[in-house]
Amino acid sequence: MATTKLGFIVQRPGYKSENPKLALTHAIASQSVEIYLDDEDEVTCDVAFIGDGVLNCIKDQKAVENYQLNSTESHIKMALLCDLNIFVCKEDLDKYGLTENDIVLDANEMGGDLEVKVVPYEEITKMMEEMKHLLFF
Amino acid sequence: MATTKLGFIVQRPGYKSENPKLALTHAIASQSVEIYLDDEDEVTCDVAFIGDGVLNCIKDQKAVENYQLNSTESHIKMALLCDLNIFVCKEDLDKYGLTENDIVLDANEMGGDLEVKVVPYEEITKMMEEMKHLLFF
Amino acid sequence: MGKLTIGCFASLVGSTNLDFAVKLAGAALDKGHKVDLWVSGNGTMLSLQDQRAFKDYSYLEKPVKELMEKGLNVTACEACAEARGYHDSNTLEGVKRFSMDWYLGSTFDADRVLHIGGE
Amino acid sequence: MGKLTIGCFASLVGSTNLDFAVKLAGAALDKGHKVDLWVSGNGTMLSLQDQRAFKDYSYLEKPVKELMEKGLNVTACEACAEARGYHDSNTLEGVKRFSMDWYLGSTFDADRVLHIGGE
Amino acid sequence: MKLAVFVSDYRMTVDTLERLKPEKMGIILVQNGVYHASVKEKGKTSSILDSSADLFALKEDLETRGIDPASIDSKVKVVTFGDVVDLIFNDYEKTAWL
Amino acid sequence: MKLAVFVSDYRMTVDTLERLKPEKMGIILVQNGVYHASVKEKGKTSSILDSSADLFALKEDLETRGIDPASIDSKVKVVTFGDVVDLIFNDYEKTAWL
Repeated sequence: MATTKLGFIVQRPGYKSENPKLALTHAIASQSVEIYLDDEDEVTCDVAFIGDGVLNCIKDQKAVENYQLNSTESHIKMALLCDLNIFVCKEDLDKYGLTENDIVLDANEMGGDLEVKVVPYEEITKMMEEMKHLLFF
Repeated sequence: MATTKLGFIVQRPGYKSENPKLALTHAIASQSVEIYLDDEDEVTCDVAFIGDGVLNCIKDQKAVENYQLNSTESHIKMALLCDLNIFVCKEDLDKYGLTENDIVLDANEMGGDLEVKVVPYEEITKMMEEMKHLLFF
Repeated sequence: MGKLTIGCFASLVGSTNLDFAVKLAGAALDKGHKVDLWVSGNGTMLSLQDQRAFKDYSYLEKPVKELMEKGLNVTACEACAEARGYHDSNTLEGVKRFSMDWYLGSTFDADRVLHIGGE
Repeated sequence: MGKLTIGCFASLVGSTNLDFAVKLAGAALDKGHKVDLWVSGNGTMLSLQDQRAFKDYSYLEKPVKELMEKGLNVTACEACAEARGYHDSNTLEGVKRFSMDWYLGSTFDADRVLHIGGE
Repeated sequence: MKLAVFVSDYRMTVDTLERLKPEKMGIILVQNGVYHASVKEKGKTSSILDSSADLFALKEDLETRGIDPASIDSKVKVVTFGDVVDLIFNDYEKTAWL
Repeated sequence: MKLAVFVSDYRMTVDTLERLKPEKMGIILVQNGVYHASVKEKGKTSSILDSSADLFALKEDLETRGIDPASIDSKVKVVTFGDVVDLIFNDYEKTAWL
């Protein structure tokens, strides 16, 4: 039994390119990766939003209403439902004057338990050290 | 008889996106636009390189050798052969320490007469004022 | 009422460049303007038929068809399309394919041109 | 000898992102490494068959075919492809299509992963 | 010249905007450009808001990003796609998408 | 961690590079990132060249842009695609494409 840990780092705002959304959909795909692996092997994904990437986390995104497109917000909630670790850099939120009130924090209304972790950048550095591979978006 | 003047402004370096190249190929297409117009009507295109866009003009681009792709340099020469006005912002060349020695200046070897015009930004502003429509790349 | 020519070059499905162009075209048609839409570069992906609708991706085939019924004129750059493997046989019905000079021709009598380049 | 998994997401024909991925894959194969190439987002345009070769556009169909003969494993994101109108029936021969979990599966035993995201 | 400039990015990679000096200018913030109307960095608003141009931001693109149109900087007028069409045709002669 | 960072743009829209503090870092300049190795603005070289990381630039991408590999800053080593493969496998453990 082995585990390969992947760290997804989202450093840009959403909607300009698909990448922030694809970061989340790919991370969520870790839920079904076992079809390609031996029994008990697994791939886990942690996701961190840093820099302008934290703008992806602002809540109440009306992307379906305006562009008939699932919002990045909904993908973050889906990732929480799948029990993925979602980190948001505290220094970057501070830089923008954003608080936990302004961002997606949980998927409670969908029955999720896990919450977004607002952490100092140092913790995200630590996460990056622990991962086997890094994927920057 | 009427003329519509278009100003193409290239403000980014090439190869990352197709846009600087497409600016030139679209401008060159003014040579055959008459099939869509009445007799003696025409569309003319001036092209200006400003900001980081001047990096497109550096000569000896080996894009065919390395990527089997026509270079932006070859498109600039083609535009000169078609007698298009090509402006390059002098202040921006100066900023990069580039001189007329470093950039594509003419298409003499292909039989072209026209030369690239290295001009102060003010002249490019004047060109923009004179055009009916502007297309920024 | 005037004529608006929109050119859309940069195009990322999932970005909103093509979405923006299509929505602006719709708003202009609603106000009685004539609209030409030229797609070049990666923008030509708008012209491929039979795109599947997922909520995770921009799905413009339907709105474009509806706008073409209202008079929207859509033309794709033929070379840009061919280079990507988009041929006459798999082009969305109603979308035309011409050389780049078509775009310039469209600007000739356009009152306004919005060229969406960028990156 | 190791295994390299390359993921290419941003992809502009005429940019050099996909070109870069393909050339790096070739260099790694030449050195005896195993290479998986995952294309997602607009990168899936690599998977469409019958792209026409022009000197003005990146033409990767030929080099990709040659590298697949040397063992390159190319898989396109199925949903990203379908959303763009790229279906099983018009996929370049030899290119596989799977869900996103394939990419993660490929990283499991990869010695190195190069994820080309960007914009 | 009367110029409507579209700004679609938050981090701009070109310096064209500050070099354009038309007689009349409108800046229309769209896509990720709308962050200029709402986001402060270290308490400071975007330098675009210091421009003497008329400023607009697209309602649909604000909402898509979770930004309440009522909350943005008072210098910026919220507009719809229909308003953008009117701006282009009635208030300006040329456009620039940077 | 030993990290190979790929820089593919000249105007970077992210501040990640300066925040990465791995034990060992290599910066591989590719695509428009190669301008960092050659272009000076107002006489000043790119701040990337001040980094303590090992610096590399891809030969093919220099040449494509008309830059003579022999002319670039002496801090930067010119590499081929094959060299990049070796760097990834032999000198670093993880990669980051910014």
